[in-house]
Amino acid sequence: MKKRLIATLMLFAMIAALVAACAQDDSAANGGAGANGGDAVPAVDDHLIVVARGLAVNMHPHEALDMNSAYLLNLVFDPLFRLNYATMEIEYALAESSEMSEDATSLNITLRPGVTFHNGDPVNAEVVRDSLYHTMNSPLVGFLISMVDNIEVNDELNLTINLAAPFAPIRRHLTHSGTAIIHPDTTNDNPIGTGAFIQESIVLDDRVELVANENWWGENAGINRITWRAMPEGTARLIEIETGGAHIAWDVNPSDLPRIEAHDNLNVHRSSSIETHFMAFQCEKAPFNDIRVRHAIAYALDIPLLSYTAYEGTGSPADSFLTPVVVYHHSIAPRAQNLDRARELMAEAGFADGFSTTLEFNSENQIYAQLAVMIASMLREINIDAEILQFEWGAYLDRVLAGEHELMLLSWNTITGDADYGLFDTHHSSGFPFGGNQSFYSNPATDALLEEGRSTLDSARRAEIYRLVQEQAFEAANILNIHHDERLHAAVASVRGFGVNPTGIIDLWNVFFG
Amino acid sequence: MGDVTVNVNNESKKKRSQLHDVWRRFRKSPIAMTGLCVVVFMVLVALFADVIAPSDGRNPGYDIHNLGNRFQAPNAEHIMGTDEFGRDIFARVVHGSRVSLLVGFIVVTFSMTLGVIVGAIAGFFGKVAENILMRFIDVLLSIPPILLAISIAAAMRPGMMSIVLAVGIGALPLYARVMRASVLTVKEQEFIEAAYSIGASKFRIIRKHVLPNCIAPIIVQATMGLAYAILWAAALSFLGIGIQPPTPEWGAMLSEGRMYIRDHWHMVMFPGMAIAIMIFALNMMGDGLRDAFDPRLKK
Amino acid sequence: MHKYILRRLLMMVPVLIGVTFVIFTLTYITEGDPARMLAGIQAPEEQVEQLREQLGLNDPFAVQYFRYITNVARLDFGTSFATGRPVFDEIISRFPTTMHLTAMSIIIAVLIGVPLGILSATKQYSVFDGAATFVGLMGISIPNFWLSLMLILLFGVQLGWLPTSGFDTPSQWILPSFSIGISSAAIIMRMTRSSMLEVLRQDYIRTAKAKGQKGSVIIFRHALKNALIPVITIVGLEIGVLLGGAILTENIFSIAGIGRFMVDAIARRDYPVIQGGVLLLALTFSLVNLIVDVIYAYVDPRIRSQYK
Amino acid sequence: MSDILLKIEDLTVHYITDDGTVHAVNDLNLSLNKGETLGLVGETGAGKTTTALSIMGLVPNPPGKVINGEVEFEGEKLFEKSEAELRQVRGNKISMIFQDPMTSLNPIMTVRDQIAEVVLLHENLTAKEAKEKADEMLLKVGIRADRAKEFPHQFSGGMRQRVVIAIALACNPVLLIADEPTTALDVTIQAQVLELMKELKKEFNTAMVMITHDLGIVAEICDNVAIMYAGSVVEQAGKEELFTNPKHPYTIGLFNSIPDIDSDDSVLKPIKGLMPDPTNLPTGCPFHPRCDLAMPQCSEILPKRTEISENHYVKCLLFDGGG
Repeated sequence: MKKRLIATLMLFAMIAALVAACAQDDSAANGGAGANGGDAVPAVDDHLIVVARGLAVNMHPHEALDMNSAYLLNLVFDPLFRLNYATMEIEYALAESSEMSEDATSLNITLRPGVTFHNGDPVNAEVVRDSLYHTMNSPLVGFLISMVDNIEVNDELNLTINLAAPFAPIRRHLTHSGTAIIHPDTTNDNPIGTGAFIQESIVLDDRVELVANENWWGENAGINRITWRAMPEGTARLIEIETGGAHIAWDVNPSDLPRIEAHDNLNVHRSSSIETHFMAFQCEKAPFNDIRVRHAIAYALDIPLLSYTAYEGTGSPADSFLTPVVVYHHSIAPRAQNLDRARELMAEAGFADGFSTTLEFNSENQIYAQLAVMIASMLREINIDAEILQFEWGAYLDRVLAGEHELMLLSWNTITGDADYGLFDTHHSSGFPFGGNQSFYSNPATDALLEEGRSTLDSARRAEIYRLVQEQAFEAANILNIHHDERLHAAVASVRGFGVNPTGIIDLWNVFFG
Repeated sequence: MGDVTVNVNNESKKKRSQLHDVWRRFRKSPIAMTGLCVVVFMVLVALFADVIAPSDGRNPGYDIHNLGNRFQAPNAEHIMGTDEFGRDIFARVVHGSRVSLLVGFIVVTFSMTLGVIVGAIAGFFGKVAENILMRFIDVLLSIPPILLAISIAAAMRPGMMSIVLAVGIGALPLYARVMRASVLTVKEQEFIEAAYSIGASKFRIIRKHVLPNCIAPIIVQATMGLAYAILWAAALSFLGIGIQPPTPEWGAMLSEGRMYIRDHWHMVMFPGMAIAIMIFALNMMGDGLRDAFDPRLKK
Repeated sequence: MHKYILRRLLMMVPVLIGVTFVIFTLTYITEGDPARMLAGIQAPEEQVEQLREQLGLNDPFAVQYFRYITNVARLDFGTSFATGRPVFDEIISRFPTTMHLTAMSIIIAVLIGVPLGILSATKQYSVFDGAATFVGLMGISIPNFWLSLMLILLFGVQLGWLPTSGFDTPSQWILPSFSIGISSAAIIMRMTRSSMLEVLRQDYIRTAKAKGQKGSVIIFRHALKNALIPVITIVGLEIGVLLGGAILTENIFSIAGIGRFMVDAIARRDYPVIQGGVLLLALTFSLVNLIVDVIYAYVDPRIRSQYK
Repeated sequence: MSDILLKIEDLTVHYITDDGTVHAVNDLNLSLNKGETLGLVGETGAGKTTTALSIMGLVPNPPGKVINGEVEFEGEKLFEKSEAELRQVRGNKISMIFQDPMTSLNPIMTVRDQIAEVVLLHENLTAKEAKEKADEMLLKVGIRADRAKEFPHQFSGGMRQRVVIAIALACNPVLLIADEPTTALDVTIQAQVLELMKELKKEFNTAMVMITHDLGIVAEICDNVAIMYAGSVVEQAGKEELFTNPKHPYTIGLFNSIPDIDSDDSVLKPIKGLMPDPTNLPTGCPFHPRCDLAMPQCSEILPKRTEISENHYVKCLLFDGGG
């Protein structure tokens, strides 16, 4: 009898606890689960809710290099130039006009008049100069404009950037958020830019609230407020817009595409990307210093199959180190899988019985784990035993820069959209051990072409140069290009004007509800 | 994982027949016997993994790709379905038992050996040694084990060794504490005094009298510790810092399947169940062992 | 008692110094150069070197460690490599979320574990007891990261009842709290049961019966209070376990707490954050243990008298 | 109205365990008059404590089970009472002192509260009055009132047993069952506690069942004696009668195994063999394997209780002639 009493009491306590937990749930602002099936969250007062991988690591544009930061910095800060999301051509941002000297050693810039920072301070040539110097002195982003020698202020709105050596794609480098113009008082906690949105508040690791900048020089299509929430899991982000917790899911998993497409109220927004995933050989190490081994491995891999399987049919098999949207991209079809040819080459190189090696990548990239498993399986066909090793990014960088790797997976973002940024650091012999040439590739002919390419303004000549470089790289097979990425975002149907930049950036001021 | 009942009642007096008694009591508990049977079954599966899921000549049994056959739901041919490469999940779960058990055994051996030594020294010699050692154990205990494990794993080349150290160091305090507590209890008992009185040396006393009398709680702890080790190894692999692919590890399989959880639930269901069943069985066995060693609790 | 608490607080100092030493050593020997990670793969070496100098990474181990310890002694935990914010601010702003999650979980664990444990002990050998024992064992055997996934799959995806990420609103509390609270509930239940059984066998329970006392009063007044003493220890230990468990859970449920931050910090080699975070968690853990011991003494007069 | 306070008839109690059925008490018969003290004597495992618990209705169930028999107290059959009615008896009319004072007190309640608890249960008093009564009882057992707020661990074993006695006597019971109350105490303390019990028994005019294995204690405070062996009373008589004229071979054996200072005979004559395993009692008279006078039929026939002289009962085939 007493036991029943106890049991009743306990049950009551548990129910009470649960009820307490569920009470006043509905008063909550966001995140409540809506009905299953995904009624879109209504747009209240043009308030856009975005779920993305994360928040900016640092809201000081000169102290961050990660993509999460780049997305948000693009909304709060303006650089001098921007890339058009559709054409990848250069557009003017804070600069109103510009002129490059014929020898490609100096750039005259005229600033857009009447622009003010979020706190009302005016933007003038002096502020821009100081901001660019600040970039140059930043250990993080300084490399972007390390070719700048000095900057002269001509008058209130005019300045001249003098380069130490001819550098044709300088304007493209000035599109990077690392070169965005800052107010001198800018800090991580208090970002003062000129951008379309103003950071209102932040809950670390959780959300940022942005409000539209009424005095922005550009055109805001109709977003008053943005809530940018961090949600590291792709699946979770998708569930969030399905259940009505947000309007845009920034980056969704390729495997979720069919689900989004089948959903009445959700749209997929796809765009080409500037990112290429590749496998590199450590070409200074035996046996990969033998071109026959590299070719054998190239023939052993089925690149289209790798690309298709790992990326679920999104993007495309890589036909160059540069993606098709990058200027001066030149398409060369990958070698078709040919195991007989591969075994022949292995035998010629003296490895008929194969060898053991390692295949390394950064553990944070789950898709690389899939690529690696498939590559290892394909290599077994020519008796190569590749041990898969995943490293955390930090450890991985250490190994790769020290040249301790043998086979490695990595990707490259040609963030300026110009072949120079894509090919120079990765294929010039000055690019190793530090600088991006992780295959330790060295070819004097390529070096000469790359040097000529960045100092030439003539685009026909540049196209020729970069075609040759891409052909030489294909022949050397120091890098096996696997996949050109595709940007995948999902949004509820009422979100219009959604244009994705190949760099991954979305200019959210173009978005409106319709 | 947390509940460790230290118990060294009068184990000392009658030893031989006691093992028999323990087994008799153990055998009587249906829960303990179920646990033992499942564990034995898992060990057999691990031993005969290559027979159950054989290699195709070039590829090991757990890594036979069939890209035309991806994401199959469980069916007659693939009773647990297939994964993103069309590999048979059953084969991977079977081979995974080998990895989990191996990791578990090495971790337990490693942390038990160290823990027993630390605990014995602390318990038996007391004073300065105890203070230093137990403060060190306190230090380890006050760092969340998962953070400790991640930090250790980050410091090393990934693989078996890093898992063993990462999990093993986290588990060390459990053994040290149990050992110290038992040594302290045993030390107080009269037969130790008797041994001193007939002039036995300290090390002889530790070896001949103290250690044998601490075996029961350590065995129980080791059984539970095996479960602990397998769980943590899986957790680390789940975070992507454990055993490297394509070697099948249950935690890693979970982590891979996580991306496809909405459409292909079988990819997370079966490896997860394998972990749960394995740990469940070990815990049942551990419970049974504890009750068998300490009948007082049962009666 | 005050003296005892003071002594315990003092004893924490060497332990915490030990913690900083262990973590400092680990981060020091870990591969991965924070400066290089911040600067990226293509940054020239001179630039990275400049960054290293700026972050103080070029000093010898002893110098770095000593500098860290003296700064901590002045309550200066340094600034994050990645965000440039003071580590103290970074951690304190995320700590309440983690504590909230931990508190919710432990409340759930106690609310489920203790009553079930008592019931199961008072009905020893009944079907209920058997079932509770079985379920309890299962509770401690299911990996909570798997349980999380399954709960998400069931309640978030299939049924659509509960949100699967975040931790702002009560409905968001449920899944994460349960998924880590369940195993603690099972452990607490097992402990309560065995402790209760032990107490119910005690002679003083027979004395109470011989007085003519009612069964329910005996269970609550005589047995429960005695039985809960070891349960308090387990609850204290479980708070530590849950704090650790929150690290995985925060990652799975996208909760902006200290656990997720720490995992990111380890991945980024943000040394000051790693050290500060571990230090804070260790401090919390030690304080919880101290509180448990104080409660212990409060409940058990035998122990109280030892502390005088 | 008869003087009989307690009468136990044919009581049989078994413990049913995994290892077999323990025949703890078998066909036990016993009676006790008001105000009288009965010594219940036997070796460890003879079933004395189980008998006491049966009277209290506190045989742990499971595994214990009363198979057969009757306990009559003040003319009422206890086994027919409900649990609630039994609670009215326990601690009130019948109370019990347990063997080990170190464990019979709740470690986390003050001794005052533990005494007050029983007072509150059975007497119509306020909490305050109950506490006063508790202090009064403490004084009676020789503990200063200012220690009432202390906890059991602050007392020595002898003092704790005094507290237990205070609890037992707090409601002025008609019957006090003392289960080896002094076994766990030092010899000097034993004497003090026994003296105290004797005094209080006189003061409260309580009947008492003194369970012991110590014939010395019996000689000191008992009026009647019952000798138990393997779960049943083999001989019951007045103290004088039993000490001078023991009949049952087991009783005789017990007396022979006590050293006698007056005798020159330095060799003790212990009873040969051991108590039988209660899960597996011998057939017939359970004592026959150890009995010097065993006859062939002893292993077959269970002897009946026989009154061989007034108030002297024996359970042995040697005296079972008239049966």
